[in-house]
Amino acid sequence: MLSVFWAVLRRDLLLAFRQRGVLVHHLLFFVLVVALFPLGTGASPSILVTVSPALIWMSVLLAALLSLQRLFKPDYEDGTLEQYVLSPEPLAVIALAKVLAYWLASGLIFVLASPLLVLLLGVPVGAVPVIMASLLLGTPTLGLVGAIGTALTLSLPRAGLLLSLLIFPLYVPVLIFGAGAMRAAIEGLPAAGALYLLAALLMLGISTAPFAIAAALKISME
Amino acid sequence: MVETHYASTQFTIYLQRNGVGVLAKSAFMLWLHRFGSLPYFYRVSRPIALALAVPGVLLAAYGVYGGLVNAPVDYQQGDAFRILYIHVPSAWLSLFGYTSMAIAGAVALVWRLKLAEIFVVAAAPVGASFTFLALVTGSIWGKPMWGTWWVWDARLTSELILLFLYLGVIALHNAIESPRSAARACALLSVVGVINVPIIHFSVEWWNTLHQGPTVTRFGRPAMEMAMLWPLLCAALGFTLMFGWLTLWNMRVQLLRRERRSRWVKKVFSDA
Amino acid sequence: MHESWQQFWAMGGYAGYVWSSYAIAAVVIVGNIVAPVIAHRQIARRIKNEEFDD
Amino acid sequence: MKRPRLGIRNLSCGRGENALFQGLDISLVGGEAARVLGENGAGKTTLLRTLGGLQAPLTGEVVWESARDTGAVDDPVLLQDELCFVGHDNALNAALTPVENLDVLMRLCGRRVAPGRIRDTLAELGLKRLAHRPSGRLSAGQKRRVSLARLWLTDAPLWLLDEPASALDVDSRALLCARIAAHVAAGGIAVFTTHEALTLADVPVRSIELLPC
Repeated sequence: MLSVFWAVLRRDLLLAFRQRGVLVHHLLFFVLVVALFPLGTGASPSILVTVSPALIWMSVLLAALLSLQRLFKPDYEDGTLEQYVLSPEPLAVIALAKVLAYWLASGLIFVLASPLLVLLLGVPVGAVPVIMASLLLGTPTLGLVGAIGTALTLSLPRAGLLLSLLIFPLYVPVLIFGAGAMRAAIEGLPAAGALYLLAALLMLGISTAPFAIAAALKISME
Repeated sequence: MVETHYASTQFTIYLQRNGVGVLAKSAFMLWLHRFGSLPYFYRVSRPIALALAVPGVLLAAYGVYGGLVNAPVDYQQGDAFRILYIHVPSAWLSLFGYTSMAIAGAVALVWRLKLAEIFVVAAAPVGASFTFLALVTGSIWGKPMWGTWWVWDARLTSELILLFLYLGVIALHNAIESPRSAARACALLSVVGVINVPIIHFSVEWWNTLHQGPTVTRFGRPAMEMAMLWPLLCAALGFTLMFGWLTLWNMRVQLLRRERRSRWVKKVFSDA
Repeated sequence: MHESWQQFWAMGGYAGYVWSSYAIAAVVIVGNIVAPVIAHRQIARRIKNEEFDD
Repeated sequence: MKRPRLGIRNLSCGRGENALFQGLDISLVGGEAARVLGENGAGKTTLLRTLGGLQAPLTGEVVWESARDTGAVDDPVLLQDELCFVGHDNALNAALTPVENLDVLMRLCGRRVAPGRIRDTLAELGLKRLAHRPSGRLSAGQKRRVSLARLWLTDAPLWLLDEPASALDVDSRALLCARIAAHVAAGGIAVFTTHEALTLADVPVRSIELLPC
């Protein structure tokens, strides 16, 4: 079971490395959304700091939506997904490996890029660790929940808008606690509560989402 | 590792594997199996729908009449509280409908029961329209009470997200071409959604206490008078029965759509 | 408890809110009743006309 | 040694609600191959997918009796552990090399194969110089050969092959026939669909005819 997990994880990381141009696009998307925002609101520092939690988390959500569409699509198109389903190992384990690889290749980059962006928005340096922690705990949950949606819409040629309708309502708790932690940190309030709740969501996601993803993949394969 | 592929596609296999030790469970399965017979369902669903419709409409009408006419004026809200006689039953139905969809969805996924799949698909538009009704009446009630059409109050926000969950199920069903995959996908989505409903509600409440300074409702919640409460309960029960009635009719349509090429459907319509 | 019909329709000054709510509710419920009946008739007709026989 | 058996009982399959074929009954034992016959759209691919467990049948059941399993005979359980499924699509990622692709595919079936052996097999199939090129740059026939290389690497007794000979040249087709024949002669089962003529020397080839309903 573990060997299949590692094999799929290694394969997807290798693929991400070979196609690293795509990762740069995701990062650029994230940076661009954040960078264009002040042009719309005006550069008043107080406004930017106030809206920065919403801004950062909404751009993470949008970036996740765009990148998740390709999570299973190539495997579905070239027949590899059939082999996943036919594997004697549980499909949920394979799904978890794929989501982990996806997160390491895209979510983690957002976490690492976030300090630069929030400092651009004028957020105090002291808040940066909490912001990174909230993204670190929140983005994997986005990947797990989003993978269910993308697995359900796998057989559709253009699923982008539908996917957003399916998964954005499910993203509400992560958005609330993630942006809540960030706001608390900016205002100098304790953010531990929100971070604990994010961690709890992540645990719930890891323990249940892979089974839902596996069931969704099987439905899409039929 | 061994995986059972065709788990319980056939009732006989289920019995063979589990033997008589689970007779009670089997009796339940037998009932499910009989009720799961599609021609049987199509035949009996019509009188059942009628049996739900008559008391449902009567109860709802009695409740609404009681609320509009008999209930005394609320000393704080004036006559505006009479909106609640449709708002509260609608809000109750929005939750009841989604939960019932999720239960049917779980049954559909585990036992591959076609009727349960159809229920999920059939209940979604009914539930969505009552959720919409709850939101609209809530905001109409809110205008005179709060002075604004919309507040980001925890309950209203949760209700809005619940509407999105419903719309997601409907959109997914419309998007997938194969009726079988579409119904199964909706079943899974409703199960995933129902796990999230309490989490969403909790998170929205958490957010609300954080950002909403003064409480939004100007009024406390004094114990309701019986003359006010009684019609409300009747209306809620009546709406629930009506939900069953409307969903049954939707199920009949979906069933015909899916089975239109089968022999039994042709037989039903050639005899008639 | 309304003293007269006029008072009943006036709803203590909230007439617009109360009656618009009930009107919308009626529209939604009637729509839910009518839609499946029409859809059922339509599909029954198509089955009778053997439009699904390949 | 006990021989494996693939039992198909009263099977009807379809896409969506519509049955493509129904009432299929056949039992294959180790040492037999079977060719699925039927017109376009008769459900050949659907049958193979159902046998493999990728989709549920509308009615009926598929029973797999393993050679190493002494358990219940009538359990409709297919051991995916003992299956090699070469589908319509090649299951090759365009950005990975044939060696990397095959390595992952074999691990997915729970078999670890040394890279050296994968390279040797590819050389045997005339793909030596392409072993480390991205699969996306291979021709259709070369991709098919890479995908079929699994048949040389696996020890699974049950093979389900969907149009294995599509896009293959004459020489590769002969290699494929020889490999399937050897597998069946050694006590395995192979079920395949094909448009090209595939002659398996010295082994019984049964026909599964799918009649449209």
